[in-house]
Amino acid sequence: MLKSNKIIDILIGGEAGQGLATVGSLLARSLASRGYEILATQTYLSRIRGGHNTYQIRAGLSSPRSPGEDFDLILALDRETIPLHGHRLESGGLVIGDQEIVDASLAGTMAVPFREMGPSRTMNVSALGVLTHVAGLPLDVVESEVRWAFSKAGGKILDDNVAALRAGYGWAEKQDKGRRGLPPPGRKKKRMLMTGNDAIALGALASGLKFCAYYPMTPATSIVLAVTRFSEAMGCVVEQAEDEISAVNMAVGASFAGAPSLVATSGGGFALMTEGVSLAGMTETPIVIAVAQRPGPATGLPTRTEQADLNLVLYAGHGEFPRAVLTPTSVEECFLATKRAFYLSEKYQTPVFVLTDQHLADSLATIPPLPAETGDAGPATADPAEVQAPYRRYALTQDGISPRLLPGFSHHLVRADSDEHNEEGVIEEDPANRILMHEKRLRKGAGMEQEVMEPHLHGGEGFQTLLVCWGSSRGAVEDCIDHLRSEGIMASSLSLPQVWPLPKSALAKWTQKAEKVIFVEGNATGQLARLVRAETGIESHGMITRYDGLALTTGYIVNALKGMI
Amino acid sequence: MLKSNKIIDILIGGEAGQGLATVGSLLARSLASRGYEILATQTYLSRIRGGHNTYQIRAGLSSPRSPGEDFDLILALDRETIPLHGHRLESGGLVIGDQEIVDASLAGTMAVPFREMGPSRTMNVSALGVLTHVAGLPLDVVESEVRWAFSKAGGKILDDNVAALRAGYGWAEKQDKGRRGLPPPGRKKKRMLMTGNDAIALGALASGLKFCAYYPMTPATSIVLAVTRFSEAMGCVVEQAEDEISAVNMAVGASFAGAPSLVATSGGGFALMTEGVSLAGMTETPIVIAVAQRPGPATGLPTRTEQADLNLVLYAGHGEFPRAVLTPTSVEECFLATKRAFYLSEKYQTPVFVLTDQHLADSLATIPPLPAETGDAGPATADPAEVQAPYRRYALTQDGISPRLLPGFSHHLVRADSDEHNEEGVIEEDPANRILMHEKRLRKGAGMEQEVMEPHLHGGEGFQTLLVCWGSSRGAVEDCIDHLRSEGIMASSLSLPQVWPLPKSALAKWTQKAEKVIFVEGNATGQLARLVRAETGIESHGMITRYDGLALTTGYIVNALKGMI
Amino acid sequence: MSDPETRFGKYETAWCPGCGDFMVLKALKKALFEADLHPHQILLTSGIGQAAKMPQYLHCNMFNGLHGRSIPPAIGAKLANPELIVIAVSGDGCIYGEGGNHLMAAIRRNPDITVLVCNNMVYGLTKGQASPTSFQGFKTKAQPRGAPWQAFNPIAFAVSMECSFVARGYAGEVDHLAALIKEAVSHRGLALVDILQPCVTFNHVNTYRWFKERCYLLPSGYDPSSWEEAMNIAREDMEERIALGVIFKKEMPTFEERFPQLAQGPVAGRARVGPEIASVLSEFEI
Amino acid sequence: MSDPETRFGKYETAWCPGCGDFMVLKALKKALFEADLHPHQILLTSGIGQAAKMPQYLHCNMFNGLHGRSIPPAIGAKLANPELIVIAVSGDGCIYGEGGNHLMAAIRRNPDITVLVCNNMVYGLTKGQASPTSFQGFKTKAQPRGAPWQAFNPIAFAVSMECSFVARGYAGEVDHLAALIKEAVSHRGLALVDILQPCVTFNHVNTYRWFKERCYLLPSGYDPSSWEEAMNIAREDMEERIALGVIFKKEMPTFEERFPQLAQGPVAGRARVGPEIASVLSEFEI
Ligand SMILES: Cc1ncc(C[n+]2csc(CCOP(=O)(O)OP(=O)(O)O)c2C)c(N)n1
Ligand SMILES: Cc1ncc(C[n+]2csc(CCOP(=O)(O)OP(=O)(O)O)c2C)c(N)n1
Ligand code: SF4
Ligand code: SF4
Ligand SMILES: [Mg+2]
Ligand SMILES: [Mg+2]
Repeated sequence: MLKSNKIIDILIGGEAGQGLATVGSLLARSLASRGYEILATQTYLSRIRGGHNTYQIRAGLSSPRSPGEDFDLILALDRETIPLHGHRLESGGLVIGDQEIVDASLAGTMAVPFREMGPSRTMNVSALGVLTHVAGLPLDVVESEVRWAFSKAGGKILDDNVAALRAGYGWAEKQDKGRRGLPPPGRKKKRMLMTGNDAIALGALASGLKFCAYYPMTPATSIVLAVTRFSEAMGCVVEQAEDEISAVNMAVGASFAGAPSLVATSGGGFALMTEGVSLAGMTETPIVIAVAQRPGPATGLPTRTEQADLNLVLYAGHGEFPRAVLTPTSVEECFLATKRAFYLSEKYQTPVFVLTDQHLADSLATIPPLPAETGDAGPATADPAEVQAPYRRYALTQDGISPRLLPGFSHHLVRADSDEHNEEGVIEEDPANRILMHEKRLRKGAGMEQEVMEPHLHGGEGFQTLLVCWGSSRGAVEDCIDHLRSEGIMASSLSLPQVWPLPKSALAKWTQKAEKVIFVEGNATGQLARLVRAETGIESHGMITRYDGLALTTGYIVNALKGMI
Repeated sequence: MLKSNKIIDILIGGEAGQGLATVGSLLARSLASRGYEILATQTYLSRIRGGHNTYQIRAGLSSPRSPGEDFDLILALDRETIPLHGHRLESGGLVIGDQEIVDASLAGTMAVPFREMGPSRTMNVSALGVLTHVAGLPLDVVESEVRWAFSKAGGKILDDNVAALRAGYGWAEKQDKGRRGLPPPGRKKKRMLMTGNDAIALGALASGLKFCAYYPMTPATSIVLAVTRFSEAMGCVVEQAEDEISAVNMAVGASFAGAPSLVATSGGGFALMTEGVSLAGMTETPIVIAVAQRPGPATGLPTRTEQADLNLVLYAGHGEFPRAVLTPTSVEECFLATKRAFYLSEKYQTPVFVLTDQHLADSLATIPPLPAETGDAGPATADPAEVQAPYRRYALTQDGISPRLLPGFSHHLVRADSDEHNEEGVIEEDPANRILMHEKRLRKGAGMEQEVMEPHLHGGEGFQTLLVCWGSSRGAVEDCIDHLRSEGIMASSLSLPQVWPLPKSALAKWTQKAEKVIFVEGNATGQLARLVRAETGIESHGMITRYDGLALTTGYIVNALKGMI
Repeated sequence: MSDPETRFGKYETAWCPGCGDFMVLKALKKALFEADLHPHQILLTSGIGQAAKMPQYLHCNMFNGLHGRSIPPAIGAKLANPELIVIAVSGDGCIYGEGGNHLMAAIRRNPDITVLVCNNMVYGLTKGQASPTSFQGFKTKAQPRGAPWQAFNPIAFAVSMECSFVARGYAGEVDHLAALIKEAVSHRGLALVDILQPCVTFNHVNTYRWFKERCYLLPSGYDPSSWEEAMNIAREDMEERIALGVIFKKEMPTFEERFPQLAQGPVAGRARVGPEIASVLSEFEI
Repeated sequence: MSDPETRFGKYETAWCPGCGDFMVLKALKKALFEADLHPHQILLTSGIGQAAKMPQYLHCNMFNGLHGRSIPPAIGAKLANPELIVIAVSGDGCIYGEGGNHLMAAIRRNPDITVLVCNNMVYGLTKGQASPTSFQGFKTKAQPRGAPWQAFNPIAFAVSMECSFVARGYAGEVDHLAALIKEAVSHRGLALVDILQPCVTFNHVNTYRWFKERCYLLPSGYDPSSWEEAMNIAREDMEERIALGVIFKKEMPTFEERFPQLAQGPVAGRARVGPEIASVLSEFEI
């Protein structure tokens, strides 16, 4: 597979509870603070201890788009790592593990006497020390990350970890296995380091988020944890609800009262929210719903990834009402799409979705600095002084958007109704009124269609094959395009950061230039392909699907394409 | 509009609480027991007293398919009836009302001195007496229905009502307004009289229903009331749950334990069940879910009709799993489709839907006698003696169907899991296993595709225009076809009693013969049209939609077709 | 605006003549009037049911939500804008049935809202099925052998959870009910008022006469701060006697007070994104 | 099959070493063994969470359902086949949080099932958020200022609702817990056993030591039929003392007994459609 020498791929394997994520994130932070661009991804199981998890880092001089599949360095913290991933070592790569796990006599292995380096609870940090040396990182860069990470614990814990780091580094220095490092980075660019879920939280806060309700659910919980971390600074109320039904209904109530609101969940929790989504649609209450997908049905594979809830999100809630579905394609776009979601939901007074998956949610990446814009990013409310009494919450307008007032902020009364209602929000069962109100709401959908996020074309405008994808798989698809083009195959890709309303004209424009249109999706039935056909009549000539719980990768796609083009 | 002289249309209008439904159903029963074929439909409001409701009866020598729109007889029990419906009187028709409501001097009106006929609480039955005479029904036929209806109350109540009936009849006899009756019926055929919801309940009981859980919700509740009525006789346990989530989860548990199970609800309640639907999909537990649609979003118009939850039912539940969606097109087919639903759900061990709407749910019709077949209509379970231990609940098979055992009936252990699992039902997070299990489940969908209920073609095989519809609108569409053909227009219709799996080959076969394919749907966005395009690429050339809360009628469709063909 | 109906309006309703809900509405208007509250200060939330139509008939802010879900939007709105007087009003099926989990959680949270339950011991709007508070054996079309469950005792439940304010009123005693509601609304913390409300159409057991024969007012010396006393009252057999009044009261910090975010006033309507965003983002710089 | 592990199996688990769930599992096997029950007679239902994995590790019929929904399938299965010994087992978040409404309704119904709650006072599987039983002020990543709610007292709640059998066990007292579970399973009616279960990973407040310092066994003379006594025990401040044992017991008809349909045995697996269908259909003839 295409891999430049300006990229290094590192895999760490181990059990939950062994400090795998600690080593991984410290290494990722160190690489990033040294000036490399990184992308780190995780696979883990639905348990707190034991099992086999991985932490992968790709680092390079330019931003990695998708995780690696073959590794320059493999750190085995458990006995399963080598049997499971050993064959994915690059030639010239290095396997590092405790001397009881790896065979010291083999070339390309480092059998480390971890026991001699300190207590077993700091073994992971000793391993980090070894990696630090082998990956060609300066010890002080990593040491300052370790100090930062353990500063809160302080005292002996801090000292022990620093000592363990140094012991690992010192031991590795003495071996003659060489270093697998990257060329030194150029002048350090300003960067931020965050996960997809962090970026959603920040996008929400930067949009004036004032209320967030949730019920914990992997892989969405960390969105809320990030919001919580800054909630007091940003004046945002966060509440863990008794269940998802309450979460969404609380958020609708808070938004009605004037607080831009977010809920975050995954498939099963979202299923419970669907009646509430319909309520937001009917009462015309803005709300942003972040759905981080994991494989279903039911509990499914709670910690793995899939893109199989597109249909659910598109059609959730009974009855017909307008919505938008944003599907960010990168960590950075998680921020942008979330801002967009708040903009749309407040403007059109309707539910808007940010649909991601575990793969993107947990992806840690370096990204360009996000803009710290201040201002009135929230709802456009009308000026109460200019509104005639009685205030008509659901005034019929040409674009379907009724001037909004907040209850309690003026003498006007704001009346919202889940029944079909008249302009003043009072229940009304008359068929003629129904038509007016139903069409008014649906007109807002037509408005949103005028301002969809455009798809990303990659590979250039000259192509025979067009790969179409959405959400988190963009990186792998674009790396695949680069690989194909390097082999002389004229392929490009179109990645959709918004699937509803569908960017119809862009789809029509690009697909008609293609001899073959192939959809790439992390589900079994090709949900985007069906949506595109339903909406535009555009046919696909092939489908690459994945539904084993793992993310789409460049290698997987290249493989699947064999025989198709 | 096409209307033969072998048909009579009667409309009764009044407030809730005035005994409108009593008069209506007694008249309907009387007409049916006299040997006419009838179809009676209702519109009502979301309140117990007051408001304006209607009860419509179409009776004839052959079975009416859809309700009338112009009336031979209008009975006004309130002051709103005449302003609202007076213009829909056929020429030669008759308006009947209290002398304080109707103007006695007008031709075609009967101003009745109801106050003189008895206490006000029997006024409705006096009105029935008047109707009895005018509609040309023998008094004794109606009187025996009245006696039957009030037999439980007995005593003075019974006597008062019989007296009121006779008083009304006697008074009408003395007027010289003529009678609007039908030709006498021929030899009386064996008939049953029931609503769509009754037919669903009977279909379930005839399929061996043993457990039913629900939370009350209009217009689905009467399914459960009918089941309840016969539950002891049929050995079926019925329980009103604390909420819809519990209802569906109880039913899944009961079905797992070996009781064929039903839940019944409407859009908002169904939205709450969607996580449970996914659970049934994952655990491969048979369950039949009756969804009687009403207009949304949210509470919407709780007592009116719509066909806007097709998308919801098609895609409800997170993750991908097989399902079937039956959409009966008549009262009789409610029975057949429900039987089919149990057959499919037990055979394929997956959730199956019976999707109707308020219009069909409340339609009261005469139908040919339903077969009282006895036998083992329930689940095909394996013979425990022939199953090897350990029993593999999710054994991988070619058709995806694993032999099913019931817990507690043998020494085999039955283990069902909402997590992804191995063949024995134990949680398993391995990607390779995931692929096997996911594909196994999806294969069952392929099986169901081989045995879909075929669409009904009406109007003959030679046509230029094809109207495509689903569910309750069939009657109106077919009457429309007859009307068009009577005017020399070559149109036929295709009505789908099952929309998922979609009857692709029938759709392809008939649509390709048409110059124009027009979808007729009781929603705003054309949900079936989109489904058909997504699945088959078949384009529609037009759409007739209705979303004002009322049922599609022949007149509405004929009107909408103007300019289209 | 010198009387409740002028201030809070008079609407046509969709209730049956004689329904207890009329009297609850009257008491509610009276209570709000006497508490010197004005329409724009008040937010009524409700679920779906006959009682849940109440906000439709009262001139104030309204959020008429989903069946079973009157409380979550009330809490959401209160957290967004603690200056609103928030009152959730719905039926027994709505609050004790479909929405039971929200009531449980709300009592534990103790937001400063009022919850009015029009308890007619039946599902009215859906035509008379048994509700959680229907007596065991109560016969309906759906329960021809009678409700198979123990009736829910909301007072004992709320007192056992140390709900901040627990009261019982009766639609037939409008003035007493109005006083109760007024006290509930002024109380700081979650105030639950279970209101016995005859349903003349579907409940022919618990009728006006039935209530009249059993209801009594708690004596003026009654001390609602005693948990044991309150529990004794709560556990009186309703077939025998039914106490009306404030049964239990406990002062506690409100939920909103626990959020420093709310110390400077409502988050609703606040200037949206302040300069703090820069320092938040800077935490992610590397 | 002369010991619990031979009869009910020994599986590898996904729990943390030292987790209280191991001891609950041990006690459960022992109880079932001593009650002379065999795997095929038993149905364990569960929700989702660490405790909810329990049925995965016990050789018997299993229905591992959705988070919060261990009780409804248990009731459904029991109504379909009352001969099954049905036990729902799940965590505090699952049964008192997401599933609170089902517990409320189940207590009122009184089906003959056992509900075991592994109460670690925290959400384990989702990595340590506060649960309904977390003490007010309990700090987590999600609640950095501490849980803002009053802790849920499941014992007081259940006793106030006159739940047929209410007990509290402790994972650290396996034999006592096994005896409790055995008694709960043999009890006719809904038996709730709240099991204090240390979570060594996410709950560093309510530790083995913490429980050990506070737990005491109810004296042998204790009479669980006294509601007042039970309520006194239920209301003891857990920071001070925590009673273990059967706290309340009340004999009542079970839910299943109220269904004449079940008099001739399970409806599950019964010959499907009998000749009765003809007379049912004939009611619609006209
Ligand atoms: C999710 C959902 N389930 C069911 C319904 C149907 N429904 C409307 S009102 C109601 C019960 C009303 O009973 P209660 O809350 O006691 O109010 P009442 O009418 O007696 O005042 C039900 C079940 C609904 N609207 N939404
Ligand atoms: C509908 C739904 N919401 C949320 C989750 C995520 N979830 C899984 S387990 C759990 C909490 C577990 O806590 P508890 O029930 O106390 O069990 P424990 O892990 O502590 O034993 C949650 C929130 C889910 N699986 N489904
Ligand atoms: S049905 Fe009962 S609760 Fe509803 S309005 Fe009529 S009397 Fe009141
Ligand atoms: S996280 Fe806690 S409850 Fe879960 S297995 Fe570990 S110790 Fe047990
Ligand atoms: Mg009620
Ligand atoms: Mg727990």
